[in-house]
Amino acid sequence: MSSSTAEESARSEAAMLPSPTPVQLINERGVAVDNDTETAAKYPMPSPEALMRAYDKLVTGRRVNDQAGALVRQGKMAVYPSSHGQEACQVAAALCLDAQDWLFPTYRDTVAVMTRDVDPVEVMVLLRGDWHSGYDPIEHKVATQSTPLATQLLHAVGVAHAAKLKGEDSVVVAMCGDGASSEGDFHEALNFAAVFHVPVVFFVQNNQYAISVPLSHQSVAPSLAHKAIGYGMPGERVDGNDLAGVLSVLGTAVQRARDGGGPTLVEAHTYRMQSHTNADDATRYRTDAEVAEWAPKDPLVRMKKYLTDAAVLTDEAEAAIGDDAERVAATLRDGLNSEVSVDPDDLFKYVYSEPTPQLNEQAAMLRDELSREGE
Amino acid sequence: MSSSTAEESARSEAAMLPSPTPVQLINERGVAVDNDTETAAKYPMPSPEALMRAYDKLVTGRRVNDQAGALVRQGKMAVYPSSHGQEACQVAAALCLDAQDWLFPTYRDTVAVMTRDVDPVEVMVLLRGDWHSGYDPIEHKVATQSTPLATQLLHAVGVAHAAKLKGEDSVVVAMCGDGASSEGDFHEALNFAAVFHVPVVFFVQNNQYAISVPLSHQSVAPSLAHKAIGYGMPGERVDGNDLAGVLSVLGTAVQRARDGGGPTLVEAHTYRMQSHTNADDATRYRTDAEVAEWAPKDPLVRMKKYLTDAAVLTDEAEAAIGDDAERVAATLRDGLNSEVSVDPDDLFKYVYSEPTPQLNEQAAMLRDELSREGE
Amino acid sequence: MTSVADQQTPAQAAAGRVADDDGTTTAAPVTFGKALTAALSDAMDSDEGVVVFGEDVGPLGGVFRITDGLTDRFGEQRCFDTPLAEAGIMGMAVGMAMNGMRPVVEMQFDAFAYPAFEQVVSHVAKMHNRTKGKVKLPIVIRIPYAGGIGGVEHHCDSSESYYVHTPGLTVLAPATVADAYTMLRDAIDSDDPVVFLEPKKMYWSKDAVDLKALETARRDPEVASGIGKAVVAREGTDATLIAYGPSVPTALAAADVAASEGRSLQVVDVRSLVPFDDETVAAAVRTTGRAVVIAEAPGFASVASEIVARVQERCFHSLAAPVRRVVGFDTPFPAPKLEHYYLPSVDRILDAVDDLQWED
Amino acid sequence: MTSVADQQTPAQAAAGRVADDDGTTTAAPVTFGKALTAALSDAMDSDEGVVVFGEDVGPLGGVFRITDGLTDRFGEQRCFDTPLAEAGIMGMAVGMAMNGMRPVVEMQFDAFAYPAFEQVVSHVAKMHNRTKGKVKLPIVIRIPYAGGIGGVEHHCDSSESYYVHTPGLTVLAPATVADAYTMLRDAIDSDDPVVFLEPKKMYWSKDAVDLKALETARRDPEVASGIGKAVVAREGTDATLIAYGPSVPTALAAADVAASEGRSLQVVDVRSLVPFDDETVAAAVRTTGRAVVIAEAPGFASVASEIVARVQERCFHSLAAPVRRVVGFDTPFPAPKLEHYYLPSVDRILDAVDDLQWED
Ligand SMILES: Cc1ncc(C[n+]2csc(CCOP(=O)(O)OP(=O)(O)O)c2C)c(N)n1
Ligand SMILES: Cc1ncc(C[n+]2csc(CCOP(=O)(O)OP(=O)(O)O)c2C)c(N)n1
Ligand SMILES: [Mg+2]
Ligand SMILES: [Mg+2]
Repeated sequence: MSSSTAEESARSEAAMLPSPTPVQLINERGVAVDNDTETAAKYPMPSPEALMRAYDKLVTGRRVNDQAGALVRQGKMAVYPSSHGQEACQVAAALCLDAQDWLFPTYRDTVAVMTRDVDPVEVMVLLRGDWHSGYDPIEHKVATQSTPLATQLLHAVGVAHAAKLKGEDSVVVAMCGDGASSEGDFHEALNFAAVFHVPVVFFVQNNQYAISVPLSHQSVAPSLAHKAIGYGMPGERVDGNDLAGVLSVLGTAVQRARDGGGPTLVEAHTYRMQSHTNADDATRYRTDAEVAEWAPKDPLVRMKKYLTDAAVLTDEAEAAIGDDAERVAATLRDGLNSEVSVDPDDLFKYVYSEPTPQLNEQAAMLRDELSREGE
Repeated sequence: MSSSTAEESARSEAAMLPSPTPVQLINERGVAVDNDTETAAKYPMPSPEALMRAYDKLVTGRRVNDQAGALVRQGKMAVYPSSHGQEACQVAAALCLDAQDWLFPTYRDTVAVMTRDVDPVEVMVLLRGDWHSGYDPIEHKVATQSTPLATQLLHAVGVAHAAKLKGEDSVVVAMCGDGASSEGDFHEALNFAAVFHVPVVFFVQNNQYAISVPLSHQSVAPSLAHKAIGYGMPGERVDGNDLAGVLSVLGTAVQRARDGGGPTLVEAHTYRMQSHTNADDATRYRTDAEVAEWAPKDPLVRMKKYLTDAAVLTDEAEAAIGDDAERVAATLRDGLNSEVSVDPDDLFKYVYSEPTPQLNEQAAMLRDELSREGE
Repeated sequence: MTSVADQQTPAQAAAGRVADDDGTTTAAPVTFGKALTAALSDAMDSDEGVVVFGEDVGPLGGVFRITDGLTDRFGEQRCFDTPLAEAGIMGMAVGMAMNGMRPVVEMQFDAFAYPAFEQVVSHVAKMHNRTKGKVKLPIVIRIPYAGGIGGVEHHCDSSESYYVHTPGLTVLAPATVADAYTMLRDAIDSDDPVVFLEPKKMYWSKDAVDLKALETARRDPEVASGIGKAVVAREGTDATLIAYGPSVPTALAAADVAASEGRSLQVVDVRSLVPFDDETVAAAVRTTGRAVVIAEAPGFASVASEIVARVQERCFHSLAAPVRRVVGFDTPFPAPKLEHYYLPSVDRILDAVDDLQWED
Repeated sequence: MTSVADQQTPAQAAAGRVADDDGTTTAAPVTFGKALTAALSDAMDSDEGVVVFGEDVGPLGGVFRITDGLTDRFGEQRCFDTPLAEAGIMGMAVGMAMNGMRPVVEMQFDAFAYPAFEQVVSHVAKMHNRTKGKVKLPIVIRIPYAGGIGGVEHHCDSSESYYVHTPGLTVLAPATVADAYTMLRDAIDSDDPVVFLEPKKMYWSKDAVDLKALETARRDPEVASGIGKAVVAREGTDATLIAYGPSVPTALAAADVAASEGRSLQVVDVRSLVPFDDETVAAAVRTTGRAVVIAEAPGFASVASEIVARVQERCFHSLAAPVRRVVGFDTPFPAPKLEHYYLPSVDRILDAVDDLQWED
């Protein structure tokens, strides 16, 4: 082979392989990282305003996780998969989007959904058990929180593909976990996105576990971001507890998609600080020591330190941000403490645009039954 | 990041990425390629004996493809997906294996199955329509030729996994096409193989088409072999029309697997010279000019040239090889010209180890029906 | 019987009109396959949001040529090939529908829709319900199904039972050229996801149908969608044969033979498996008091089981004999040389009719 | 009735023996879940080829803790976690079975088995037939299924109808602690692939069963496998309730209430959906002349449809009324707060029984 072909191929490979280590803009001590010029140019530090706005959401996100946990313990909610420790990813996934963009979240991405200004109580409809989903996905351009793993990535590709065909200027962020990256749908979604060259950013929160299964049993690849080259798209990895880093890396990928540059795979290295859900017992499969190692990497602590040191975050601002968080927590408490009534007729109403004769018969039977029971 | 980590990561990346261009040992003009020492060491030229043995099978393979095509035209066989043009891959896939090893072929890999000494007429049972498969997969360690794309790759991983658990010294070669690499099962198979570190060689015959769909609509990755790094295994690409190259690359991968080195992904660049099957019409989606470009790359022509120039292939040997091929073709003709009778009872016999009462009832009904019809 | 006879399809209505206009039916014979192609083409013409995609549906026109010419006519953006991955096709369809399009996807063969099963069951079927109708998924899933073409394994499954059992899916199984056209148009017009089952052995069957007239007839707001409507395909008084898709011609042939033997068999073409037309089916069976359900799929827990269950629930006191089934054996679909043993045949249907306790 | 009463399960036989030995049943209460764990453990003990794998089945012991302790006891090679991919799990099981092992795989929840559907339908079910028995696939697919635990969407599907309709699969649905043990052992011993359905709401239900005695009883060659055998779970004379899995306790409770109201209801626990025990079921219905089939799955084209169809085919002249169904609505499984409207209840069963035309 000619050396120019070899060089070209090496260059295109390099463009798709992730950085040798996860991108980081602010380190664990809350200090800005002195990145090389190339990295700094590709992943610029967000503006102080952007960071402050994001920090506000970060604090609210943590508060939502805590509040939801409490509501589960009080029996107001059936189950809550907490994103405690992953809030930087949650917040950035929503904030990197414009109004015309779409978000495809999973069951764990409640905070991301709320960060996109979906009503917190509507979000909780699913976890309270009133219905399978509570908000309007079309209005908010936020898909239902997906439970069947990785399936939503294909929906995201479809939305992006339709947007492209219709000439819309929308970008789609599709979220999933490290475990979900093993599913066939992950593969098909990334490949479709690359082949159709559609504006999707795949955002994998690698929180090191799929319920009890550690990453090492999920993949032996150098990183999950190394999967990207196999589809012909760039892959990048970022410190998922560094809000500035995640904002920047996602921002760059979203901009690239918006500019017609096609899809990107972003892997955030983070950690699920709590059990998979309240129904899980993480002590069965990991040590407290391991969890403790991640505590100092907390996304809030480091962001607070950085913003305080930069004199952007004042005591006053911090108080206001705390108030914001408390307001959301209060909304959640109020919403979940008030009883909602469910309507048995709803069982039949939405299966099709119009109920079939069979469903009408079944609805009538149930109504008759309930009327005889005096319900 | 420290420069040593960066170097290490670059080294491990380099070990998993394929060569910048497909490996080739004998070029299109039948001349040995002067590879760099690293490549030459990794992929040595097979011995003249090995090449002669393989060439014999190559000639037979081509003859089988031609004969099968004729039998289809004569109505003796329902359908035949020809591997004309891909015989180097077919032959190498079988010859790289030892007796204790397994082969997982697809519908197109009839020649590979025969090269592993499965009776040609038994192989054709499927395509003649007598039954869904005609040979004993356990006896030959050759799985049934898989129709549902990519599904067999997982079976291959399972066989290898069991072999590893039982301490067997077996390697599994699992075949699929370029199109099949888009299926979710491809992804899951490669990932399982890597995570469980089992002795499988995934062998993708990239013949540029999935029925009518060209590779460019299937993948925009630098190559299919670039998918390997996303699973943490080495990927390699080879000129699939270069029998010596395929033998060598597969041989190296099989040896690596046998030595406990885990799985490898090998992509062979080749071309489907004929329509997908006799039922297909390739002129609807590709030009004659494109096909013509591949004609001079034919695996037989170049191998014959090389072996003749090396004075290994004499006229006498060539004649003997031709006789071998004719013998197989005659076996096929005889086998397919003799009528086989099918037994309606077979419909019910093999659904379970023992027919259920329901199946016995149904079999009795059919027997009764047939006896009344005087069949 | 009028209530049954009144259930006309738009197809029948249109065909009638054509015949009325000039006294005779002058339409040229058209194949089932070409009627489908015309339906796709007309639907793409009438609604920009309709997009067609799948494996080999572009330049090749599909392995059965049903999408023949669509890429030429509407461009690569409206009819295109995808990478080879059925879950991918189905999942992408979900997203495109969420974003306002009306995807019509082709699964190349019945058994090759199985990789998409999770997408179909967990999303396509459930999204409308999950979102209380806020997200509509007007997706049509075209599936060439069933046997009779000597296909190899995995190419002949009758997979309808998997879909009809999944709430949220509309499942259509046309059996005539006219229905191929109108029901595919109905399916594309539906705001609900539709599994559209095409009996592959009938792709080449012909009927004198004026597709233009059908197209015009559909615009008449009086002509309702065929979804949810069975039809009496042949009148008869002694027993009712209930069939759909590839079994309808077999049932009609059996009725022909029976007629020559002095027995009058009614044939109901179910057409719409979900929603099911209980009214037409039950009314038909009540007139004869005897019924045989015919289907190619393995009988166990199938559409045929459901029809038997529904008929006995609704017509119990009209029944002179148990409802019989002539269905596929509970075996995998056999290899080509054995399929004639497997498929419901005229003789097997007549045997079942003979068994309907006429002496009682 | 003797023919019906004779159909004893090995479990009953064993339980009987325990009771006989010391006059009373002294076994400590054991949960359905623990009986399953014991079955896995005993099977792994008795056959080295038995391997257990799936998602979270290793150190965690499965989300329902059914595989609790197996990795500790048998090592990571015998009970292990896989990457998160159900088709992967199923496809790997096929290969391991081809190479001489007996894989027992866990699908974490019903709806999460759908990604493996193609592997199940196109390979697991068909390999034995495809190879004329040369390749056997002794695979057990454990699926926690059905509702009653207030689970969110995708965690409560009753997916049995998909599997029973697929020839080549044995489908078991135990409803008692003793059957949980013996039928899982039967499943693992079977040379055919078995879909083993575990009603998740019953994991914590207890019964005084001596698992050791069951283990011993199984070694008696006289005690046959429970596969293909229904049992009469309660004698009764007025009507027959036919149920399986999670509906069996509901049916028994309904029979209790009916008894207090003076109506004697017989309850048949189907247990083995495929193969189906026509003999026991038909014999039972013939004794009462009335039947109600109970199941949680949506009714359309379901196991319940099949049972209705079979019963009317076999017992037509013994039936005083149409066979009724009390089944899931034809809707997706509802959110937790609505599931009590959906699930077959004692009242709904009694309503159906009232409807069996007692006046006729
Ligand atoms: C198709 C499918 N299989 C299995 C499950 C059950 N399940 C729910 S969450 C989970 C682990 C997911 O891990 P990961 O993708 O890393 O996301 P995380 O929970 O860590 O956010 C599993 C196995 C599921 N929801 N969907
Ligand atoms: C799951 C599945 N989907 C679709 C098909 C139909 N089909 C048969 S061969 C083929 C193309 C396969 O292309 P490739 O993998 O490149 O193999 P090749 O035929 O070129 O050898 C398709 C789409 C199938 N067999 N299985
Ligand atoms: Mg995770
Ligand atoms: Mg190909």
